[in-house]
Amino acid sequence: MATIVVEVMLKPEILDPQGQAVASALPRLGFTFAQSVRQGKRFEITVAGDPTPAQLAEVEKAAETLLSNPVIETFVVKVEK
Amino acid sequence: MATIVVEVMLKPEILDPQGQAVASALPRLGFTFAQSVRQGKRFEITVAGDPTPAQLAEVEKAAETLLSNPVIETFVVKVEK
Amino acid sequence: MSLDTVAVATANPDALQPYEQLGLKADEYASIKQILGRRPTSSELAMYSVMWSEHCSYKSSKVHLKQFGEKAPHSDALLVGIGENAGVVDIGQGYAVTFKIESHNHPSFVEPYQGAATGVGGIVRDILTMGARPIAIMDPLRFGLADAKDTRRVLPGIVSGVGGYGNCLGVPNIGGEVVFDETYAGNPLVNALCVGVMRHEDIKLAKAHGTGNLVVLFGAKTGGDGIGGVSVLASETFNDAKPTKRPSVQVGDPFAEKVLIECCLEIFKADLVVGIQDLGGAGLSCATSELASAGSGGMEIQLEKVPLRDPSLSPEEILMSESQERMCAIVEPSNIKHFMAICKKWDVTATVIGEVTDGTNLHITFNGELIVDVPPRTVAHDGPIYNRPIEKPTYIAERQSAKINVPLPSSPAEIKAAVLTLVASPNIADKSWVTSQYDRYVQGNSVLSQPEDSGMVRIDAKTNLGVAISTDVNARWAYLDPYEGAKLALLESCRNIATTGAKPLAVTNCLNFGSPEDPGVMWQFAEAVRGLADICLEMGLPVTGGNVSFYNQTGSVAILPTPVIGVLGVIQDVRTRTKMGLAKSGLEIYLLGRADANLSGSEWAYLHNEIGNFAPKADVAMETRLVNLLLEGQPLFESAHDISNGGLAAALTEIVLKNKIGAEITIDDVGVALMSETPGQVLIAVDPKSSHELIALAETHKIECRKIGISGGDALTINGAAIPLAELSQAHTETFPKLFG
Amino acid sequence: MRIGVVTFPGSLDDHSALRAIELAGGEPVSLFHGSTDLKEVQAVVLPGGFSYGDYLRCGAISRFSPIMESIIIAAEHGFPVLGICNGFQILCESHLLPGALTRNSDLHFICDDQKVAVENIKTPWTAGYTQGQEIVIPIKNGEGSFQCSDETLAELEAESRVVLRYVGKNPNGSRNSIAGISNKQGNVVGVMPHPEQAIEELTGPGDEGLIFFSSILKEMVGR
Ligand SMILES: Nc1ncnc2c1ncn2[C@@H]1O[C@H](COP(=O)(O)OP(=O)(O)O)[C@@H](O)[C@H]1O
Ligand SMILES: [Mg+2]
Repeated sequence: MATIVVEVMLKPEILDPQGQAVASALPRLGFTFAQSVRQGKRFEITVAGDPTPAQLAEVEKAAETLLSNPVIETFVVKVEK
Repeated sequence: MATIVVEVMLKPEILDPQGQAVASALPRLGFTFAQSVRQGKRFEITVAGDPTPAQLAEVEKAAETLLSNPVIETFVVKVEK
Repeated sequence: MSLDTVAVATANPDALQPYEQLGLKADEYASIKQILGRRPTSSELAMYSVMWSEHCSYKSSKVHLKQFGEKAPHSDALLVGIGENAGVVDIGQGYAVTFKIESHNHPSFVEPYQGAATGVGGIVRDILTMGARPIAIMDPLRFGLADAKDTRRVLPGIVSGVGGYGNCLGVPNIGGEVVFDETYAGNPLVNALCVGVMRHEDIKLAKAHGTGNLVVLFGAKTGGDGIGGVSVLASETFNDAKPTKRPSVQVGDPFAEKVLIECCLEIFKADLVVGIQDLGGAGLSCATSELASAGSGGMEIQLEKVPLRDPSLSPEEILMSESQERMCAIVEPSNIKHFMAICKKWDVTATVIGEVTDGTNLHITFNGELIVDVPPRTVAHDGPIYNRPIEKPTYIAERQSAKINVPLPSSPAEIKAAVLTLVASPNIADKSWVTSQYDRYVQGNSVLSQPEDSGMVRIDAKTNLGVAISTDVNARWAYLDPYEGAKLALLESCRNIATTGAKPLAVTNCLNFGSPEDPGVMWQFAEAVRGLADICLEMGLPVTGGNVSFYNQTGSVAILPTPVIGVLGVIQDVRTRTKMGLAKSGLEIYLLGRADANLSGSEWAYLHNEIGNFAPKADVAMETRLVNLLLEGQPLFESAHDISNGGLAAALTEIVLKNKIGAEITIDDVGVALMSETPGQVLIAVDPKSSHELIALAETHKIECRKIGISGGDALTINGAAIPLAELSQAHTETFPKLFG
Repeated sequence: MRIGVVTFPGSLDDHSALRAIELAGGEPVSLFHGSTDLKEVQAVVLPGGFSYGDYLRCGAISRFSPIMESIIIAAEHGFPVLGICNGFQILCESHLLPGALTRNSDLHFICDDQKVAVENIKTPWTAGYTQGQEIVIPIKNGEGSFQCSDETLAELEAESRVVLRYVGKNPNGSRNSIAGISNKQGNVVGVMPHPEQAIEELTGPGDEGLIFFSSILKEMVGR
């Protein structure tokens, strides 16, 4: 069993109201480390056994069609453990 | 400039309707790889320069108090170059 | 990086400019040169190109729209007419109401959620700009076939976008439409209507008056949204060919808009602005040129002061950016501190970016260099005007000679089957899958909302004054006959308003059509506008504003001509409103009006792949009498429901399912009676004690009035065909969940 | 009787809550999130809405506002607090109430007339109802699914702290169909449905929500 992770983020040029809300809340709570914050999604997909290249290609396709909206988002596929 | 990433996931025992919706949409689209899917959040925080240990401790604190809700979520802090 | 300044433009008169890529014709470019006496700078070119676009300049529609002024009926209620961000009408007791409908069609096809969301955001800002608190939203929507794959992408996205933005804003959604037709595949229509209310003295206009007054930009920071086309300037003018990344989609931030609303309302209350304009299409170019040209003309803007979300924006792009949730106000210097304090309270970014001058031109500088020097009127109002070729399309004659053959039910078994089929069809089916995603309760004043005939909101909790709004059009009638179709749409809207107990007062419209470069489409448009102007004059209702959306077509196939008409009505006491659902057993059910055998444009014909030949003719005299009857008879009515899409069959289904109280109906010529959509019919339920009064009233107003049944039981029974409510309800309600999950 | 209603940036149902208090016969007092001043109110309502856009998690940012500092301290000393919808979410985020509100199981915003049973009439906000009374009030939220650990759930049930429970179909996947809960002492109550939108027949599904507001006024007279 392994976990394939798909990370989906808004393209950098797209407005991210959620990230903005966090970025402006942080200093109000005394946290000053952030120059900017972007918020995205993380999908953890459990697959049986070690992911095969074919499976990973499938995940890429799923990430492109279902998990992300290519009009406004980008994604990365990673295998964990 | 570096990016600190905070990954927030629902605790395994908490119902995740979004992950479930993805899990049941995948086979409808012909994707059969997933045994289960969980959906979480990913925050990319841009900081000036290399993050110091003090800064990372701050981020941990922010993750615990603001970015996640410990009642239902867990989080991980990572540094990405 | 070298700036294309006025000095540079003067020194290099022959530099090549990408005017065609920006959508300008050669003669349009030439006339800009003539206006300025030189070639435009790239910033000026950007401004002219977008302000002279179809969307902003109404260049193809203007010659037709002017009928709304020429044929305008006299109206004491009209406080602000066409030309401002939205029209304003007087509803009495010192209240003024502003309302307008706009389209956001194409962006909603590209990215349904954000397209619809920013459409709602835009119309709400238009209403806010007038000085009003937004109090209600409606969303007339059109989609391709319900079971088409792309509709499954587009519809849920649009619905959650409308809801996502409106719900977060706290403006109740009280009505709209969901209509399917194959011509809308690839061209979904997202029209959004907003209503706002204010006191008469609080009306604000988009005018920049008073030398020395400050120009303040406030709200969200400016990003690269909506400037796709203009990026060409950056690469053409400066030779470093690398085009920067610009968003293809605008993202809405409803929270930013919510605080902007509260911030503006507090600013209005303190009377701190001389003029105000929202930033919508064409962004700062539009706001500054419109404010200046409506005022004395002179304005000076320091563009580098504009707060940016994306620091890489060029001056041309800053001018063009259509970033959402921004406003531009003219503020006297003595009020600026107070203004800024209110912005700070609401955490709204506000920046003085310039001032009103005593000159005649709009001057825009960037780090001290003059990049724009134009008479603002030439940008905002003196755009090109086209008298586009018009030609009656050949399909009209083809349709008119077509024989249509639609089977009509007559036996009980046929009646039951026909009703169940009809009410399950996507156009007639229950829409609560859509409407339950919209907050209809927020603000606490929603008296009526979907699925009632009109939405109704209380304006004053003490006096119970209220307004009702309805939007309508049967686009198939508009297709068969755009002139009659537009008239019928307005009449239907009026009937809906009157059915709930309100008196029609004013009109807005959103004219959705195909390409104006197609003479046939232009004919449809011209006919629809002529029809609307005529009917408004005949009904004595002013058009207070509206919107035109062209180019809704795929290849050479245009959408059905879709002139969505919104009518606003006033009700003195909202407690007297009439609902549609049968309230109890034992009520007598009457039918006002009578169906004829013309099924053209009806849903029943559509289900048999027929569209028909002739649209019904609008009978203004009869409809006026009907409206008067409805308003006078209101105290008698236990319930009332207009008959439109789906005819009597759909209307009966709706009134029995609302409160799950059945009815026993007997009617002659049952097939036509059930399925024809002949305008001018209304279902009324009255207590038997009041029936003679109703009949007498109908006689007075010369409206046909027949008793067709009685309420009660747990079935809808029509001429012996008993349809259990549970079965009827299942057919009516399961369509949307099945289609869209 | 002064009852406060807090306006956070993005609050939407604050005006309706103020009006409900007035209709019930109380003196509504508007409170602003940016101040710690409770203006001598005797109870406070955290209204519905989308404070801070609900962007991070519903209520997550509002919870840190200055007014909440005062409310948290007061609530721990028995001060009555009612959180409605977003207000309930803020109370959970503040840990004044256990559990959390998460995405509705069908992932849609739901606006509907909802039947709920009042299962705890010992709170100052529900004392005017009868035990088990079924009322219809609107729900309108996207994240109203109540979730908590098994222990918390057992504790809530054992201590009869479930204030409202959905009747009929569970609309959003809430555990045990929970629509509202209270803290141990009962002074802090959070409900997902909107009693303040059911205060008159004309504009709501009915007027059965008004009793929340008349209850608190009656309870406070006794103190
Ligand atoms: N179909 C129409 N009927 C009446 N008025 C219209 C119509 N289309 C546009 N208008 C009016 O013309 C004016 C156009 O101004 P503009 O500021 O360009 O509108 P918008 O805010 O929609 O871009 C507005 O007052 C608008 O109400
Ligand atoms: Mg406008």
